Amino acid sequence: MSTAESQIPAGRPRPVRELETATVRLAGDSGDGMQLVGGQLTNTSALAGNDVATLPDFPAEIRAPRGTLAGVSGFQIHFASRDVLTPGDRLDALVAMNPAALRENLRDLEPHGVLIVDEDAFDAKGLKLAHYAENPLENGTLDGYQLIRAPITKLTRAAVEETGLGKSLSERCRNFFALGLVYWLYGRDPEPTRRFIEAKFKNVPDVAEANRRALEAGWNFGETSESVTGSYHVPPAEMAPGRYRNITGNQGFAWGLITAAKLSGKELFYGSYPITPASDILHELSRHKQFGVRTFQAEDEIAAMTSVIGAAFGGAMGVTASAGPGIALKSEAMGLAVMLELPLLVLDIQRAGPSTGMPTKTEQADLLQVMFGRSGEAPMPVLAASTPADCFDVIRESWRIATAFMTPVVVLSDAFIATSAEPWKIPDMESLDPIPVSHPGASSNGASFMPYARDERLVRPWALPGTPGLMHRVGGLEKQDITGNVSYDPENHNHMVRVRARKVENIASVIPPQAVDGPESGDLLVLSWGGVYGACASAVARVQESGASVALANLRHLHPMPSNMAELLSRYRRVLIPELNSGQLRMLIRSKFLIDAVGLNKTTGRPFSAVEIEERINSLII
Amino acid sequence: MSTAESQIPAGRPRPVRELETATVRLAGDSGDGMQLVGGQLTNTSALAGNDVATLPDFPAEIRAPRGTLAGVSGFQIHFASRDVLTPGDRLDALVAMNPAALRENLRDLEPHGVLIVDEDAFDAKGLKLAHYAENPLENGTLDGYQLIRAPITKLTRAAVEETGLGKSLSERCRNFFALGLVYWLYGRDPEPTRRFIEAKFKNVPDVAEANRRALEAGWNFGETSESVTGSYHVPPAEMAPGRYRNITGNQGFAWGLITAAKLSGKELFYGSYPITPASDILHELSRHKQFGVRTFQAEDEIAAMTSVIGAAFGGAMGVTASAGPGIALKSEAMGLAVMLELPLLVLDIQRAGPSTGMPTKTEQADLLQVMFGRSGEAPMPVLAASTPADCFDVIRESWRIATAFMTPVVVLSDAFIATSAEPWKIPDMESLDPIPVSHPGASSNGASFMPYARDERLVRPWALPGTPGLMHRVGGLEKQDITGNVSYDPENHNHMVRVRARKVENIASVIPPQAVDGPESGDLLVLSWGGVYGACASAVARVQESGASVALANLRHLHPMPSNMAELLSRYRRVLIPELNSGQLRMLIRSKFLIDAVGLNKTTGRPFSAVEIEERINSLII
Amino acid sequence: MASKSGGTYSADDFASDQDIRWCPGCGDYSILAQMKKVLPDIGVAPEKTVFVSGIGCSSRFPYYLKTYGIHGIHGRAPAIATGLKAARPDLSVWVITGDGDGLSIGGNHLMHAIRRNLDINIVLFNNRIYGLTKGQYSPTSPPGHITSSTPMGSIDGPLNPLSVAIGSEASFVARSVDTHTKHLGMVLRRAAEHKGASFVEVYQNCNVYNDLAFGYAWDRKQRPDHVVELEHGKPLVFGAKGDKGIRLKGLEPEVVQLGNGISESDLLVHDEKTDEPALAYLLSRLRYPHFPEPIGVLRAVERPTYEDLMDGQIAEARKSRGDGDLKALFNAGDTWQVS
Amino acid sequence: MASKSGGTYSADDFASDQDIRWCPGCGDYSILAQMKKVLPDIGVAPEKTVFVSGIGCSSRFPYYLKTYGIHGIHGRAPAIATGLKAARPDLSVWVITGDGDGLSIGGNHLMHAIRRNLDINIVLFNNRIYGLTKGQYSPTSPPGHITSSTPMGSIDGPLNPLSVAIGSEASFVARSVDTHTKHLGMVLRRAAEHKGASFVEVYQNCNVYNDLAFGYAWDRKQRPDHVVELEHGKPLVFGAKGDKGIRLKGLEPEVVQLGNGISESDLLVHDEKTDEPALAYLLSRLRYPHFPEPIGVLRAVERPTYEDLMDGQIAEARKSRGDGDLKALFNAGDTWQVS
Ligand SMILES: Cc1ncc(C[n+]2csc(CCOP(=O)(O)OP(=O)(O)O)c2C)c(N)n1
Ligand SMILES: Cc1ncc(C[n+]2csc(CCOP(=O)(O)OP(=O)(O)O)c2C)c(N)n1
Ligand code: SF4
Ligand code: SF4
Ligand SMILES: [Mg+2]
Ligand SMILES: [Mg+2]
Repeated sequence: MSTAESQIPAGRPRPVRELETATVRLAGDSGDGMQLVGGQLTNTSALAGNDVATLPDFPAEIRAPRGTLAGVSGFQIHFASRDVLTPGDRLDALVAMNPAALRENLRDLEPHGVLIVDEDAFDAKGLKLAHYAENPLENGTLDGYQLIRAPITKLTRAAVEETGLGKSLSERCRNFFALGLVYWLYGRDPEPTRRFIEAKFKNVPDVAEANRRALEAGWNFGETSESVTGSYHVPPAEMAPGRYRNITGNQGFAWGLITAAKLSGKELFYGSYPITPASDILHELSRHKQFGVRTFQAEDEIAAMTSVIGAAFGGAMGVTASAGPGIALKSEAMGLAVMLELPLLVLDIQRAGPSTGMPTKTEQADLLQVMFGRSGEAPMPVLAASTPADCFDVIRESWRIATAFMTPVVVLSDAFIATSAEPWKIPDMESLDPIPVSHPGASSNGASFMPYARDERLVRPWALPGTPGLMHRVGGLEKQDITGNVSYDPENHNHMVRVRARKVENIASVIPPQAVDGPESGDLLVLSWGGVYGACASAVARVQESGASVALANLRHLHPMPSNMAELLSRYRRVLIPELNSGQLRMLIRSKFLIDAVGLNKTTGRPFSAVEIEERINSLII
Repeated sequence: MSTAESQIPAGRPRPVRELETATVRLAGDSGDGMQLVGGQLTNTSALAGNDVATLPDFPAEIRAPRGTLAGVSGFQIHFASRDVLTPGDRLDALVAMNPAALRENLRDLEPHGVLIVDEDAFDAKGLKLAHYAENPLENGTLDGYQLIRAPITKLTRAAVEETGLGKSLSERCRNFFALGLVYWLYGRDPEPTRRFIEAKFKNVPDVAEANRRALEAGWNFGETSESVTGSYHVPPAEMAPGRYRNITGNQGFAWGLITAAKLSGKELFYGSYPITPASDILHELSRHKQFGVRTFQAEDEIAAMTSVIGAAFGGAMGVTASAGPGIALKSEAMGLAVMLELPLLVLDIQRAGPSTGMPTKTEQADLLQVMFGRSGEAPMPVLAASTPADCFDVIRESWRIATAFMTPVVVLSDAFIATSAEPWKIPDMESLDPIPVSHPGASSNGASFMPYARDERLVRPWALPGTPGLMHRVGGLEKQDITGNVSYDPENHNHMVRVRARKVENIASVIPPQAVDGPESGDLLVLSWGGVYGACASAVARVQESGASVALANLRHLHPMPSNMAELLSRYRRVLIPELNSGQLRMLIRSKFLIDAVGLNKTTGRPFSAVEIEERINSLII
Repeated sequence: MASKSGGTYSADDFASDQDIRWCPGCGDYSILAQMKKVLPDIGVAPEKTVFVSGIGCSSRFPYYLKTYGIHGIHGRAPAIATGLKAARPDLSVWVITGDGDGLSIGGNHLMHAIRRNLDINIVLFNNRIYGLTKGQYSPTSPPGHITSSTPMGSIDGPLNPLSVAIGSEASFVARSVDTHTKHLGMVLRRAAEHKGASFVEVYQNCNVYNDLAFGYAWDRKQRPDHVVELEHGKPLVFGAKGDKGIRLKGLEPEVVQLGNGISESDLLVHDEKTDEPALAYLLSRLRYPHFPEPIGVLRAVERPTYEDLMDGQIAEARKSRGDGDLKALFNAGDTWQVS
Repeated sequence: MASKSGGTYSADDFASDQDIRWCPGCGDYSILAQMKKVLPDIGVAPEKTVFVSGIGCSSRFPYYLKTYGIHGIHGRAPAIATGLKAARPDLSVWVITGDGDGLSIGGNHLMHAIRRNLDINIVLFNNRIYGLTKGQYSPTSPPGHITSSTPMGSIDGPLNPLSVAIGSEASFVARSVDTHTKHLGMVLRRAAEHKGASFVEVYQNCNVYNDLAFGYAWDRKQRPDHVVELEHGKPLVFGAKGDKGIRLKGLEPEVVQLGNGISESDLLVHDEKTDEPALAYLLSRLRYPHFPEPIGVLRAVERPTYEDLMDGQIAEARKSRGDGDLKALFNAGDTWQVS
């Protein structure tokens, strides 16, 4: 096939501006394939050595009619020559494939920002669907921006004409035209995307050819069109040496599970019921059966949870995942898991609630549900992942805790980190500690086995069916200490309630003390957890540059908390807890430590921007 | 038939000791009918003008083999000439129908207390089943008590012989023999029990006759046996004038629901799935269809909860009830109810958990579950009943809140108050305020109806199917303010999350300020909720008599809390929160008010005794 | 079905103002169109009609009708409808569900609503896929079906919605096809007219995640040879030329060519009303490609509805005990006076 | 059924040390006794056997067997067993459930476990009542049944466990009676031997809350006239004198007196192995008092088990892609080196 050199004209000189960072959003109809080309821009930017963070933003699960506001799908990417922690606050460049996309996204574009539109899409119908009384391309609304009017539809059709594709199929290539133009604008190498196109459409060569041509046509338009006044260069970022790839949070969970299973010598049993935004974990795992992964699409979340309990009793690494509504359904069975004291993982990919809420939008409002959403006193450890790459790591730590303490563990993620991507330094297996798991061996001395005898950490043995002499029955009724027989003895129950709680508290003795980033003591501690970490870290970094005495602690262990928390919190005049909820961690911190922690809370279904955090910090330290 | 006079010999004089209060426990095998005669003793004591409180204590749902420790069933009653708030701490008299009953209950008997045993039951088999190496009646174990060895089995058989009942049926009358003896001991009139026997066994006259004879034989044994050294008299208590009856908590709930439905002009739809200890509410309601009560035994708790949502949408008074495990299953649907903003009640009769736990035992460990056990931010009002009679009242208040604020409401009870009985002053309907409920009327002006338009309290209208012009759709997806249409708008979601929370907070404006019993300020405030109230009140009364500056606040409104709470709590040096859990209300109070409230916590499946509370209070004020 | 209100309505009277959010070409559109056509014929006022659904593409249905509606939670529509109908027997209640909503998470509620025989109309849109969550296999997906959650093919034995309904003691069971508009309209009308729980399976094309899953029935050219339209009292004849039929050999159905010796009188004759549903069950087992698949009403028998029996007990209680009187209730049994 | 361990065991090898908590006279005792008798014959080692149950009197069963066991939560036993069997195909897994546990709250899991056809043995103790919660009606209680929750009689149309199982595509369906010990033992053995999901309904007497609900089958005197014992390939003959039989008129079964013209050759002949379960379904509809109720194996056909298909896909994946290699997984697709 043709190479970049031969196809793309050298072109006349154009000013190339050097930037430290750029934030670009590709927006169009959900049918326009914005997520696809967004992924490509992410890859090539990473390959160019930038650090990147992305924010896919698609409409609710269901497809809306073409061209409507409800149907707008966006993909935002932030790439820079320095450490990137968020998908970016304001846009340096926006691509709007139709009027609806323009209306929905223009508000986020910086003044004088680059605005690329497909002018062909701004016809009467398109304008009407976007509720535009008059054409914004004509009435001066866009004067404040570097407007690039590209006849994307026409030029794409022309470019792919020779491939003989039908009209509608040709128009499906518009996204690659737009991508080509963006590539020119930021000096990206189109080669990897050419390879991608080839691989993806290998069964439909004409479609592959068409997309390739569209990509080049877009590039050429940038090269030649007068309306494109120049291009940009974002130099590579400083990153730790090693081999990198992009990873999303859900991918991190899936790969983390496969890795943890291997490190613990266990077979992974994943029982789950599809739900946005957790389904992709099931999809990813089901593709890797060569690892012995057993994926079970259950009839509902209750079956998913209880199947995992059965698998765990059988000795497998039992894992389930869902979003808030599904976790609610699992809660009774989670209580059984607490009673049985079996190791297993429950992953909660939080989404905007309550109830069905806004299924594709992000939120952190399940923390109290996973802490307390069970009948009786049923303590469970809770951990939270903070970034897509962290999703990979937190799984190993969670499984280590589950097996070391014979307890179900909840791991929290959210729609934002689950679906967004960042560069991930590929670990070499040698660097990953094994996860030791042991089971009592066969017993022949006839003495009956004591399934609820405990070691000094209060942990009971994990005896597996198939082991002679260890036959035992477990169940949800209160059980006698040590023997595990059903018991209604008042003192025994009182004892067992406390033992189950103390066992979970004991986990604090093996987790690292909470670290802080910034001064050891000072005016303000920002306490972050989960997906808000990135925005908090950027904000804290900025105010630190301006000399403020502000530190950041990112809490991975929500229950039990690291043993130094009380002491740590006492070292700062104030504590700020930004959360995408109404103050759930704040309420735990206040009751545990009796400090008047303040919150920054929003529930818009969107992540925090660094600026929002920064403003709140400043309001507290001045 | 024979009357008391003719049958029961006047008897030779015996010392009659006057007592202010007495606590008696009838214990036997679950097959021995202890609960039945316990109920009779409760009634006759109440009829004699005593104040009473009871504590039925039966084994886990399932029947254990006769004579075993697991099969022991007990019924405790505390009657007094003064205000009675608990079923009593230590026993003044114990009836043990077999060795197992003796072993399980002796520990609670006061030194020198009266101990009645059926000596016939202390045979080799019975002793073995109770794990008695030797016969406690013989080996001096019981020297410290007033032992009354009654050959209950033999004497009962003899007494009923003439009725020609078979051996096993005759022995079924042993419980009435024991009751007769207790009646003699406390000078109770057997007449009401005779009437009861007649009514209950009217279809089996010989059985009725046999039980009547057994009752009298018991009485006669007291009258004549040398081993019975005397009897007791507990004078009537001071009670507000009026007509009284005994009521259990579950009966209070059931009758409260029928009453609230009537007062609000609604039809009661009760959808529930059987579970201990909530089932009796379903049983009771299903007996009163003449009130238009619609009881639906659902296929599971999820169906029960969602059926109630359907009924509420249809305009009925929708109510469901369960215990902890069932409430966990309802949690997803409770989230939907929050989103739909429909008035309905969810009753949680708490039992010992986690998981299946100890189904017949009491606990208060579902508070945090009902507060937070839903996905997303899903606030629901929570109220708790404190005594059996209070169960009747709290329902009206809860339904008033539900309808006035268009919100689902959780009402907490527990196995203790649900199954125990106390005298209840029968209200006259005129004294009960109506519960006004309004629905928007038909609209013909074609303007589309706004189901989520709100009044100044943020309450939306309750428009009923069948009303022309008000057709609208509700659902679990986030909805646009006012129109109720599906909306993914970020600011709208942020707004709606806050509106739903503020609406629930607004309830605080209509509930009475928290009252205290005792000094307006002082050393210690005891903060009680639910079933612990009785023990707390007795304990506080005692320490108050000894002049301590201790007050009691019994919190009925757990969410939102009365508006004066902060100020009230600040008036005491310390706050003690006794709970049958690991400190659930305490954690809410600490986080809300940042005060170092201390707890008294146990999870034995049994209620607190006043002494336990009193000791803790003393440890805090000295 | 709730009592007719006498008023006469047009399809537009049942159209809501919400813009529709299904993919272009989705079979849901034509089911919606037929429903709007049929509702006026049924003659129940829009305000007396309630559509209840779960979660799924299909479950968006209620938003598009100008009646009362509940877009519930996943799988629970039959239970929501049970409470609504039991509390408000005067309403005409429809349940809209999907093969995932109704047979996966909601299978138990479906079974119990059917056996209780409330007078509700349950329409299950079967597209053999989870549409809303972007294409995982469903309980009706064929074995080996390759989807996002089964890249090597589904290993679950599928359920047959009609067999499940019959196994749940359904009093009305029917099937139709989204594109077979006239027939679909007829079936929906029959379902509405039936007093009792009506279960209707509609073959619905998900052109995005499972296109032509029922192509043989969806495509009007193939349909005649792969579908047999049931009519009460009529022999089972099918085929473009109406020259094929179904004959019973003992309990074994077989396809026969009419002519040379074989006449319609040899064919299995349909009967909606047998006491025992053996025939309906047997028909539900006829599957493509070996047999033409039956559409139309497989079974329609009368038995008392749940809400009528409930009303009956309430009436009986009032008759025998008089209207509920709280004073009497509170004072029953042992009471005592304190003065 | 899991592979035989070769060892030979006695009933005592399967008896646990827990004292039994059922009411004296409960039918559960005799089912337990038969199970202990049968387990040694099956020849699976106690440590290779797992009993999984839900909640109910019946669900206490696992405590009384010296095998591995899970006393789960209400209704979820089939799902727990699914995870256990899918993760550990080498184990012999039994599910013990009741008419409430298995058909009320757990109906959906039961249906899906059956259609997935895991090689597990499901035994449903049907006493037509909720025993453990003290006697509310269950989904199998007859209409009008008076219980603590239905003082005026149940208004729900009951479910037929066998029809539900067949409607859920069961590969093995059988029925027996607690007191018919030999027969019960035979049926349990057949269930264990079947490779696939075996569903067994056992009529179990709750002498406390629903005594003699199945008296006609429970009482050895009445049994012969009200029960027909199915045998593969044999005509349906019953009656104390073996002089009655079941004949088919079209799809309508009828009871006939043998003799004067009617011989066994006229009778319906049982076949466990028909491709389509029409016969099994029809048999499941024979109900007292009009018909003798069939006991024994109604249906036993082979189809691939869920766990075998799962193992197959894993093996195939390993064959085509090689054993899972994390390095390869992580480095697939676009990667870049930072040095
Ligand atoms: C409790 C819960 N679990 C899972 C989901 C995710 N979910 C929504 S719809 C659906 C399946 C829909 O399939 P189907 O009923 O066939 O409807 P279709 O979209 O195909 O019309 C799932 C799994 C949810 N919304 N709620
Ligand atoms: C989630 C939940 N809901 C309800 C219950 C109460 N419950 C325990 S067993 C049971 C019914 C048992 O009936 P069945 O399965 O027929 O067993 P049986 O006692 O008759 O053998 C119920 C409703 C429970 N334990 N858990
Ligand atoms: S995904 Fe399928 S079922 Fe859903 S709207 Fe689109 S085409 Fe219809
Ligand atoms: S209640 Fe019935 S089923 Fe339960 S143990 Fe007693 S007799 Fe058996
Ligand atoms: Mg579907
Ligand atoms: Mg039962």
